[in-house]
Amino acid sequence: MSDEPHVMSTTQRLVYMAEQIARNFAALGEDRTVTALAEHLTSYWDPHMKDQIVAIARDHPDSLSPPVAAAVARLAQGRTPAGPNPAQFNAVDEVGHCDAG
Amino acid sequence: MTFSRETDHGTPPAIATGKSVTLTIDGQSATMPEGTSIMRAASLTGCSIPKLCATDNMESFGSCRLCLVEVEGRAGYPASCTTPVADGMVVRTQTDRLKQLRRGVMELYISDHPLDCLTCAANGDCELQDQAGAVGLRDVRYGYDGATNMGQAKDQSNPYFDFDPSKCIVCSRCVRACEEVQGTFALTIENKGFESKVSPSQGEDFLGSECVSCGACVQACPTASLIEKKVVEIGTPDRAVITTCAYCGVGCTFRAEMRGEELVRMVPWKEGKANRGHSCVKGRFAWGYAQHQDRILNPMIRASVSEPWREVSWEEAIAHTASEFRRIQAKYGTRSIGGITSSRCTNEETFLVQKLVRQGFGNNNVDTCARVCHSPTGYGLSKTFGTSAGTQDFDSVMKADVILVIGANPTDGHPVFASRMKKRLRQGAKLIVIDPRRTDLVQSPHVMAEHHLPLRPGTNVAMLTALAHVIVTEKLYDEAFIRERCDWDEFQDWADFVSEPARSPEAIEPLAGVKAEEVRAAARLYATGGNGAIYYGLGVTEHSQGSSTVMAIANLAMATGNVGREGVGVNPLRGQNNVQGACDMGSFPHEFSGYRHVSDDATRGLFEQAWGVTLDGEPGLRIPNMLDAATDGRFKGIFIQGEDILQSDPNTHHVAAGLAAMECVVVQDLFLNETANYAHIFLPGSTFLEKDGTFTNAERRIQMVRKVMAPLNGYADWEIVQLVANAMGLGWSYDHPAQIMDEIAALTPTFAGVHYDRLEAEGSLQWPANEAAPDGTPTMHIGGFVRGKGKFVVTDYVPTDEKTGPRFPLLLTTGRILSHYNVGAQTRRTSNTAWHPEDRLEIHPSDAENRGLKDGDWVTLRSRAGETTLRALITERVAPGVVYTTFHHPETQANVITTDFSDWATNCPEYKVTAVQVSASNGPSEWQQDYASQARNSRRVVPLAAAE
Amino acid sequence: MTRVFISRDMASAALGADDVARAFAEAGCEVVRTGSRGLFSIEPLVEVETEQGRIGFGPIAPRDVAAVLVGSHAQRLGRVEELPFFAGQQRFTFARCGIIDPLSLADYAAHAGWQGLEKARGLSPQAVVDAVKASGLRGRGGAGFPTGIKWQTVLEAASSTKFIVCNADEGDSGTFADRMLMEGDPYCLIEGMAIAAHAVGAGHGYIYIRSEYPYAIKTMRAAIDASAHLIAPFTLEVREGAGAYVCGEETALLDSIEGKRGQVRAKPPLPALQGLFGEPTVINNVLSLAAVPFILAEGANAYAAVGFGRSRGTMPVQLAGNVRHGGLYEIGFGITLGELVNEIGGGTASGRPVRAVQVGGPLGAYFPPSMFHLPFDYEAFAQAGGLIGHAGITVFDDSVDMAHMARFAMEFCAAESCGKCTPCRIGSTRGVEIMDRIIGARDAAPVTVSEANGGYLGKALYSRSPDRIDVSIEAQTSLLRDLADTMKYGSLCALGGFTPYPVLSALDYFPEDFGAAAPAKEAAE
Amino acid sequence: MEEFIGAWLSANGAARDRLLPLLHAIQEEAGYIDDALVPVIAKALNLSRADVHGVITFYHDFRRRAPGRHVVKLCRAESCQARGAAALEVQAQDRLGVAMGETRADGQVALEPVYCLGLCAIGPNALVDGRPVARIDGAVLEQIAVEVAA
Repeated sequence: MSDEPHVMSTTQRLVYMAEQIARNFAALGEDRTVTALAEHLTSYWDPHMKDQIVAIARDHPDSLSPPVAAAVARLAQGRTPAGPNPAQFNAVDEVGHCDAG
Repeated sequence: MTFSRETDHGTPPAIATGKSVTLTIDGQSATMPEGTSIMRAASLTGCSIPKLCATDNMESFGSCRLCLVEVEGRAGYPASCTTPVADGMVVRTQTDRLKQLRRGVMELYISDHPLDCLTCAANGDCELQDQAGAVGLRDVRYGYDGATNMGQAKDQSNPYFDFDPSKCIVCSRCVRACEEVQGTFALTIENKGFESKVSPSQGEDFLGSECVSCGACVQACPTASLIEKKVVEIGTPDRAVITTCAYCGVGCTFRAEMRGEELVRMVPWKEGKANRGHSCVKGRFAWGYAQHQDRILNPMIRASVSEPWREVSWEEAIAHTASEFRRIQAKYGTRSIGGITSSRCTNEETFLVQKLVRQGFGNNNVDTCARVCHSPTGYGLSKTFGTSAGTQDFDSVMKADVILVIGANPTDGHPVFASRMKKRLRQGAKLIVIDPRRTDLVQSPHVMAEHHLPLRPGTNVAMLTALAHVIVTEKLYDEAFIRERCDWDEFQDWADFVSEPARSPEAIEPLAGVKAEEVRAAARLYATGGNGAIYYGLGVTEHSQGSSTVMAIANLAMATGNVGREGVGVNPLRGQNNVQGACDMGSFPHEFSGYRHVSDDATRGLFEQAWGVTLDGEPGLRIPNMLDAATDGRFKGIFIQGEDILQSDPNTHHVAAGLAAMECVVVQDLFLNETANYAHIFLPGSTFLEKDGTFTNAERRIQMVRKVMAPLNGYADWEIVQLVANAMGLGWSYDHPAQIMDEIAALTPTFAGVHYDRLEAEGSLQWPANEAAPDGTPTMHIGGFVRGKGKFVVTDYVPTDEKTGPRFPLLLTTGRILSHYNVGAQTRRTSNTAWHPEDRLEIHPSDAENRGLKDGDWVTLRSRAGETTLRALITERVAPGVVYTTFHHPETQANVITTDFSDWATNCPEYKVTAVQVSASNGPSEWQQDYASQARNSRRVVPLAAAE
Repeated sequence: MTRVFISRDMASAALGADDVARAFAEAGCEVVRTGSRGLFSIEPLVEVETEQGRIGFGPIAPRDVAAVLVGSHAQRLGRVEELPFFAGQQRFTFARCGIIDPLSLADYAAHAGWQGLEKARGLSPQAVVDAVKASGLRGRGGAGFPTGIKWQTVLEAASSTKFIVCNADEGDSGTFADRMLMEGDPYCLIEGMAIAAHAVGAGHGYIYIRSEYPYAIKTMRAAIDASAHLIAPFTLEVREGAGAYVCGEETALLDSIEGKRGQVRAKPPLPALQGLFGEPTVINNVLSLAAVPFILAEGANAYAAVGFGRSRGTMPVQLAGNVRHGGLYEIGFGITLGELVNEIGGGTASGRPVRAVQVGGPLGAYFPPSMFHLPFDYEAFAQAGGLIGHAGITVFDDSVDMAHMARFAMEFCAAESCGKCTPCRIGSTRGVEIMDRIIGARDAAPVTVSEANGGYLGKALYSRSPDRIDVSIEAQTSLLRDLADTMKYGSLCALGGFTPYPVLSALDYFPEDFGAAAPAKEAAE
Repeated sequence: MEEFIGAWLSANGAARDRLLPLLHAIQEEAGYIDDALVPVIAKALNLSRADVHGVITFYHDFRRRAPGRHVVKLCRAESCQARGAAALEVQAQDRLGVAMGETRADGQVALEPVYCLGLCAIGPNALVDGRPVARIDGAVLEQIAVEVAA
């Protein structure tokens, strides 16, 4: 790590976070690391973050270590890109909906 | 409730032996536990024996000689406070002879006491006055021409209370309170005989003495010798309301003593189960912020942060808030806004904020300040034990034999609990302290740690694993416990892991900087010294391996069988008054109240049914991720209740950039805090004195907060959240927080039995309180772990990426000080600044010398994240290579320095490890200057009248 | 070479014994420094070893060396033990004092030393305690509590740590027996403590000696060092007091050893159960512990055979003050006060009539000669409104002003009060003030600050101008009695509780000194 | 003095019950116990400053200021009074030019009360710079006065 001030981009941070989690699971051995990491990302990451890490894995596969890449691959199975969910938003009653306007 | 003094039985309850004795007191038969004093027995029987030196939160002393009684068959007149009851004893407490003796003693007292009762501040609330009446003293035949101790100068140095030695009766209650209750030993009696005088430290004034201003002496004083300045100013109270302190996670119960609508004083309540009648300088005295002129009482809005604030009506402010959030969501999507709940607000308020986010915002973007303190506790204890909370009640410490304190400084951070811990240590329990700093617990009057392991910041996991290495390799573990309570295979995996030579104390000695032999000795003591209790704080959690450290602690406790009974356990010392509650209430983006994951369909279904909406099954954003998303343009609005993330969260530049990128920042707070500099809407908050609700302390104890005065801002915080919710169309209709608690109980299995009527009746409840545990749960995991089998988790030491190097050779760690609380928003607005007017950088003499620094010099503190300036305090409390500061003052901007490295599992910031350089300086940094000017600019307010 | 024996006792030294010893040494004699025989009118005493035994000469000055050595000196006393003052004594405890070199282990052993300890070590702890019980030994510090019962309590207390504490804070004026024993026969005390340690299972002991006794401190320390191997594994150390009379009270003494202000503790808990550092503790006076080796060596019966009523054994009585033959006189209980003062003590040193004697130190009662029939016995003295205390008898001639002595009793209490309990803390000062009013009225001159109190205490005592209270002798005397009642029954310890003894006894027996015919003995209970 | 305290403690141990012995040692070394040493003592014995201050002020022996070059401790107790100590006290104050309980302005001599030296049959008694003197009358007082004038 250099001594320069570091400001991470969101992408860098997500990669950093995933790698950091993986390093903390590393003592479990690679298989269990992949499982644990995938579970962790599923449980604690917001959908957009998940989408982002999946996109990173797709676009920049070299930026992820093998266990992280494997875990993200597992995460990617069965995920559809998330976005605004108007139906859910509109589930709030009319007054709220009007207010938002 | 009307004003009446708390009943004082004179002496504490006897130490339980299970035996009881029957005696006769004034003709009445009474059966009492063996060891009870005659005085207490009489009081419990309804006979009131005069007394002055006795009070039931201290050991009997026997000095005032007013409580003499007659015991059949015994010569003389034994003091009832020091004489235990005996079977068949016949006691008379009211005879002519006793009256004569008591009058004789009282006559002596009054011969050396001013006769200015009518103008005395304690008139009507003075035990000496009461007792003089009770013994029927009518005349002082000694006259008043003799020697006296009157006419001595008053000591008014303490900002909160006065000491008038002229009114002192030398009962030593203050001295004993300082010793027995507080454990500071700041007071003594100077000289002897007639010249005996209460003396703070070496006969100096209170402020300059060792006194920590806990108020125990003032509470103990039976005259006006030690009296609160507020009583002098306002008069004696005429009513009292029981409520819970809003400072740290100890959760002290207080009597808020009022005169009319004015708060006269806060007196710790003896029945309070968390504090047992004790207090600290914050809860006892530092409540003046509630009336501080800086409080914002009108809502304000502005279009941009460069504009001055415009005061508006509540209606306008609420409508604007709702419309902004809806506008942003319509434009940027459902997940573009979120909220932050406050650990300082009540359970009910916190519950409402997360409900607002989940039900109203339609996402899970809710987080809480626990993110930056105890989120690793939640994660770690949940994984290992199955519950995101400490295992014990505070009383448990009195049964501990070995106390292991890791990364906590309770005498500053949790002073009331520290006093109990110190009491236990004085009774002979052994202490191990793992901390880079030489905290007061390591050595202070009458306390001496058996082992202090001054490890290098960032090596907690290595250290705890080394302790485990000793316990496993020396076979000090509790095999029966592990086989019965834990998963044996997991234990074996863990045991194999910790047994590797690389994890031995010898192997980590160069890394942690602690002598291996000391580590081994500490491990042996913890494993074999009887009941072992672990207490930890933010020095555990605020690391890149915070969660691992918590799990490593849990591993140690399980391996040694120190879980599931009194006197043992794993106990996080929670930072804020309601950080436990805020977490319990579903403030985290991945879970509902009661720690149930949002992806769990059954739980979600329960809430969906109750709230009439479909809920998001995906976790939301954590605070740092919200800020990232904001910087990326995907997160545009936030509702922040009672938290100052700009000052308290790490890497201020990152926080500021995130906030600046948002379109609507709503801050609800008492004051225009630092975060409000980036806000568009300000909703004035209410203090804990102005609302009803509950707080949950570090021992999972749910306690009542009661409104003692009307909110100056017009609404309690829960009402404000409800207004916002309803403006967003949620149709809430809570009339009282009790209804919110009913909803919490209905939706949260661990809270199923928690209702206001029970809290009123029982004072408090410790969750889980439900059908399985109708009276609550003081000690958890009795008989079995909540998750089933206790889980050993392998915790590998992964060094932080924040590393020292040539440019940043020192490690900065941060903490707090007794007189201040967190970012200081409250305490800085009280006279507590008398003790700590500024943050100082503690630096070891050798590091200071290398840099040519003298004590008090201004220094620049620089990290990779930023720089700030503050003054140096040269001390051997910190080891060479380590510097330390507090973060109570916004001027210091300590978090400009801290980086955004964080815990791998929870993103709890790594506040405790920052590589820094320190150099001489002549003034504030550029950032500090820019910031000060921007803050000034941002705090301009156009008042309501002018705005109209 | 001629062997001479000269006392190294502090009293002898105060009278010039060191110079005398030097002179004999310079004259080529082998000088053996002993303890004091205990008769101060013959000090400095020089005993010359001859074929006829040790021939005493005294008092002797350095210039007398030659005359003594040729045996022609006018103060030739013959064999000291044959002097009437010594011949009538029953020296159980002080048998060796004045005879042996206090620090010579050989001397001690040669004079039956360590026999008691040897016997005790052959017995079970319970058997030792039983022997002490059977001897009838009662606490020689003043309270007269049976020593064996105290030991029994400590023996039965369940703790792995127990202490033996010797109370050598002998602060009572008129007493010096503890000092003499520690300076003259320190191993006797050490042996007694070692026996106590064996009896109750204690590992460590303290001897708390007042700082006013520098000689005793030095001697005891040297003796402990020299005998450590003989009492091991039991260990001992000396703690030096610091000028607080109240530390003679056992609980204050314990606090003082613990490094605290010497304030009195409330009892219970008894020190026997929760004493030093909260552990079971035997705390006994020097004379109690020093009596034990005799009891073990000679048998309980030998000790119990002497005495009177429930007061068994001997008491080293100390004759002090204005007395012709002042010194230490060890005798079985039962001897009368009059015999002690007039026959043994020889009346006053001034030659004037005896007017009063104070028995038992500053907290003891003053008795007139009309009470000289009292037998020396705990119960008899208690019944007469007094106490034996540490068996010091201070003799006053007819020049004494008993009102002044009553005032002094209050003043002493005020100076030494620990300040804990109110009757003593405030009462003693008020007592001085009352006495000043009485004396002032008696002398028919108003009391002024300068006149009544030039001294250091006076400054504290008068800070405000007189007020309207009844200052007549009658009113003040009645107030004095009420105050004495409050102090006696209200005080936490004997300092405040017993100060009324000298005050009321002075008032009752010598009313004429209090200005008026005070009502005869009515409030004294 | 701090070095002295450190050395004393390493030789004698640093438990609380060493407080009185330590105070005696300091006073013997320095003549008195300076208030400035209290924090050092307190820290060394793990006590509060208040604890130490309370102990120092309780005991008559401990001085907080430098004593006179000579100290005469004159017994005021009953046995000495029975032998004329009260009159001697007045004489001594006169002859030494200092009130009881005080140190003479020139610092040459302090006259302190003591209650019993255990020399009760040969009074009035005193300790003159620690040396016992008995049967003090006018002549002996004069010798003492000359001695402490030196």
